[in-house]
Amino acid sequence: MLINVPETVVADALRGMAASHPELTVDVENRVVVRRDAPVAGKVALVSGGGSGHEPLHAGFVGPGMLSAACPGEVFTSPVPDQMVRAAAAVDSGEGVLFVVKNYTGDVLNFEMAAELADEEGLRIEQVLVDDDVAVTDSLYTAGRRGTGATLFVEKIAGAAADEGAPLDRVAAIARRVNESSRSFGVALSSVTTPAKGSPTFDLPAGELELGIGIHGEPGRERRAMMTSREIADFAVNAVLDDLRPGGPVLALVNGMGGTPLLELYGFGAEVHRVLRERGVVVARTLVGNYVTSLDMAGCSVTLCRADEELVRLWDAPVETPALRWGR
Amino acid sequence: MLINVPETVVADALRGMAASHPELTVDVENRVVVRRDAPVAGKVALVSGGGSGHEPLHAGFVGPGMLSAACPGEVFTSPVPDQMVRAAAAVDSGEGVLFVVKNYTGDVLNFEMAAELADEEGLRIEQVLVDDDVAVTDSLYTAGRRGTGATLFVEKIAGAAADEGAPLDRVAAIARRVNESSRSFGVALSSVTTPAKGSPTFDLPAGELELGIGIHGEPGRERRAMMTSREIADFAVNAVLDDLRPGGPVLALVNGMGGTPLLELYGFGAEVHRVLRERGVVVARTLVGNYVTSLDMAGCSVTLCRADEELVRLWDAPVETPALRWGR
Amino acid sequence: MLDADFFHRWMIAAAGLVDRDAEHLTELDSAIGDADHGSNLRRGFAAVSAALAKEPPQTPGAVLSLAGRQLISTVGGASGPLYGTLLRRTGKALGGAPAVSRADLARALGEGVAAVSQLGGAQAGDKTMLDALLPAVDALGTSFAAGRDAARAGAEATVPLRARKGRASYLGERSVGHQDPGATSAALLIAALADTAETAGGEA
Amino acid sequence: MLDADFFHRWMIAAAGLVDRDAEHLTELDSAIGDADHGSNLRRGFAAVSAALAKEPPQTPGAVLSLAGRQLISTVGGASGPLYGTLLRRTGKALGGAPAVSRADLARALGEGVAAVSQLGGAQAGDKTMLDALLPAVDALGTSFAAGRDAARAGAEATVPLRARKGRASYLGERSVGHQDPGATSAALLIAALADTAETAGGEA
Ligand SMILES: Nc1ncnc2c1ncn2[C@@H]1O[C@H](COP(=O)(O)OP(=O)(O)O)[C@@H](O)[C@H]1O
Ligand SMILES: Nc1ncnc2c1ncn2[C@@H]1O[C@H](COP(=O)(O)OP(=O)(O)O)[C@@H](O)[C@H]1O
Ligand SMILES: [Mg+2]
Ligand SMILES: [Mg+2]
Ligand SMILES: [Mg+2]
Ligand SMILES: [Mg+2]
Repeated sequence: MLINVPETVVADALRGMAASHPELTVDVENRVVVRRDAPVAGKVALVSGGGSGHEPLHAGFVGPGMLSAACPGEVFTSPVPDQMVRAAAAVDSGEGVLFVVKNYTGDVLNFEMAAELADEEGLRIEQVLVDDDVAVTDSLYTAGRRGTGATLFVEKIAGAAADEGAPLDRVAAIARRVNESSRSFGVALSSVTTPAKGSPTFDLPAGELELGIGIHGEPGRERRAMMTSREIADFAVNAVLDDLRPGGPVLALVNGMGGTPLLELYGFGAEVHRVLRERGVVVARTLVGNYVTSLDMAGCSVTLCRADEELVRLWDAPVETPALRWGR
Repeated sequence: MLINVPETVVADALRGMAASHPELTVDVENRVVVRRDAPVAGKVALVSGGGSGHEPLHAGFVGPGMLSAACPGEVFTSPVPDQMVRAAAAVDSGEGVLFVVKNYTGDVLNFEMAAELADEEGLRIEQVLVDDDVAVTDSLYTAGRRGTGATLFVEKIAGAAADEGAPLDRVAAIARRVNESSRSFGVALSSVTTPAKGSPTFDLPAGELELGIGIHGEPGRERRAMMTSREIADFAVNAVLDDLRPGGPVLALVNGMGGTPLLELYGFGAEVHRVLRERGVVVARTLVGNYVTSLDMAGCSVTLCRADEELVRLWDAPVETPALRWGR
Repeated sequence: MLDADFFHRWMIAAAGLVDRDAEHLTELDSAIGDADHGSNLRRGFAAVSAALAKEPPQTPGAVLSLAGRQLISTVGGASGPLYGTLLRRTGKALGGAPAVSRADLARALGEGVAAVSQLGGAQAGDKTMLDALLPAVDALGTSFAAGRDAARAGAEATVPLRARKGRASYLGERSVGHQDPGATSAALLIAALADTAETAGGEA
Repeated sequence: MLDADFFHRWMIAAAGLVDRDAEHLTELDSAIGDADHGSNLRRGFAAVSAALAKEPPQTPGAVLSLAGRQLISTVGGASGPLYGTLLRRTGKALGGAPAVSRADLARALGEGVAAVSQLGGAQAGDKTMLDALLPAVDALGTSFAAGRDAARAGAEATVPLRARKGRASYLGERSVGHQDPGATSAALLIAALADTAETAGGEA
């Protein structure tokens, strides 16, 4: 691993972000990344955060048109409430703050505590829970569906709504709508190695893959003999479509888990488009790349979001962050 | 690997690019990626290309402000002359075409043949050779320094010059100046697995690294026991500085080889900045990310470019490609 | 009676056991979770030790409240808020008394455990830290040693269970056959309590 | 005398040997290069076979010229232009004759090899395909079999050399101790020639 010691990886990365992104204010000690011009008068602020190891999520999405601030936790460990409260205080312009929370027990509990504390400090807080992973059954017998690729859609689109000047309840409502309209499915072709453990979290022999994995190196729902890109696309896209049942066009995220070369990911993207075409689903916009990652894990995920005109317009709206930039 | 069969990886990836980038014209059969609005009247065109497996280089750099077209070869194999001639014909507006060629025997010979053929077809062609890798001694006893990270600087800055309307000789001169002002050094923490071979190109036990590697899975100049991020930055930056001897500010590329998580890469970026500070070198701009990669190889490279005001201005100029976007 | 110093030493002992077993906890967490439970708790209890050393609180309740706040501020993940709440609520239930009995502690810990169940929504048998904590609270009514044994037995009894809360629940059937990391660390916390009591000289 | 059909069969035989040994060539290339030489040549010679089948050229020179053009258009890398130039120049040197002698071929191949040296700037002893081709040209003056042996010996003799051209030169001293992939494939090309001559019935 390209590290000094496991204990400092997050702080080291934040120092690196500080050195290369003058457009961000990076508080290395307190682990908060804020867009430099925050608070932005008259605009609702968005704060997200989660365990590190998923870069560019979340800190790479801080900037005009997306997040106001991000709180990186330790690797694969949700941040602590102090970070979120500090971030909220730094970005609130008086219009209130939306917390974007991925549905993991740790994230949910820590953001919940933060929301209570921020409330006591007089901040207006709304929360949106992202839970898009169809590999997890959403039942009383689980912690509910995980939050994965849809986080990018939620942060981008709600960020655009905030940028347009929408009030807090409306930004929160759009964020929830994006989440409800999104589903994901992920596949691992290798395990993941965290700095703390230093060896793969699970054993995955070459020639096998894990279907239905999350982004924390948890094993998936099922192990199988290696499949082709074509077969994986069939499996993943069908899993998403069977749950999502879109009636119209979709936004598509063809996401790499970190260790899969972009060459392979684009090839996989072609297969994703093929399945969608076969199932009669029109793709309004596609994004291909490593956006919601799991350190060095090889693999990919597919996220689809039912997209009406408003969502497409907000998706196309300008964004200017380290990892996502377009529009003018 | 996330592939169908090794024989179709490049075509599959191009189909994926076609599906997700409506702003590009992708000729999958002939393997040419062209910006949709080419040829752009009154502007010099830039064509680059090389083996696949280095994505987003080069096709991810096609668009306004950078390349006019890219020719992807087989994995780690330079493209053939037919591709380059076709690309040049597609993008030439009458102002001439600059070939950006990385210094590898294969690339040099194929681009040379292409230049001759294009010349016969009446196109005006200039070539710039990128050779920035200080790990290779530039002597009669080698093929000369390899072209690696500096390719990004050359393509971005020469692309900006062309975008401003500079004539061919001037665009070529700037491209050469950028190359002469740039040096790189790379380190591998793992080997690389090509689709054709299916197993690692060289054996690199955990706990060892290769210093002075290129981007094709060739072993490096020297194998060592694993070093910390801090030690690697000391070694790589000093190797570059000792050869480059900048008298003023530099542009810095902290590049991931593909398999190293962005979290680690940013931490490495912090160490690169520390060494530069210690050596009294001012960094005008930094770019951190996986830009000139070697499939799934873990590792990193550092490229520095002596940057005068003109180069910084051209670096900051707007660019709008799949992998690099900024300005307005 | 157990005074502030006793509770202080309990926390130090817990930090010691967590530090000793951190790799093991992470190993358990890599089988059915995300391989961070050991480093999470090591970081948290190191912060607890440091905070207690800086300004030692004067009552049992204050010791546990401070420890709980430290865990919440430094651990993150699921275990941070849960263990933090456990200690804060237990401390709150102990009130301002300068010393408390084992029975007081068992009662207060019962409140703390109930708060964990309420916060995280888990029940006995869901394969979480509660499966060690719930039997421990009952057994602490008898003796510290009984509490330790019950907690360990509870942790071991999580092996055949299918997880219904936390990250391990994503695995469904594949979570069966592995011991829960949180239940295992909870057993360490109770073992540290019994160790402290034994060092203090017999049953307090 | 060797007619167009003989040259056609030579190319098919070369394609066969390259296909058979592709993994080996790639293995050699992974030690001191980038692990693509086998797949490069397999792709190229498959295209040569296909093109020759489509419209079989009528003279030895035309066969080699077409084969060379196919290699240039389909191989890429260093070996594409070099092998392409080798065959095109050899074909050009053979001119329009409907049949040629072994001596004619040896002379023409000598011109092709010289063109390779000029294009790539390599000399004997630089650990490249030239180290098999140069001795083969000389020995072909004697017999096809001698050519084959000389090419193979030349390829094997690259093992102790330090590479001075191509990708292997980046390795410096570390290139020593490995057989050059291009010299190895060049020996296959000459072996295919000798095989074709033998199948055609003795020395032509
Ligand atoms: N809802 C819950 N109620 C009680 N305990 C829980 C709950 N969810 C998780 N846990 C406990 O937390 C442990 C995992 O802690 P840790 O690994 O530190 O956090 P994370 O799962 O966020 O990585 C589990 O082994 C389990 O005992
Ligand atoms: N300048 C040169 N002159 C002659 N032969 C060369 C030269 N450079 C490389 N070669 C030959 O090409 C072979 C490598 O071919 P190949 O692997 O297909 O191309 P690449 O090196 O571009 O990957 C080497 O083993 C060597 O024999
Ligand atoms: Mg965790
Ligand atoms: Mg090659
Ligand atoms: Mg965990
Ligand atoms: Mg090669």
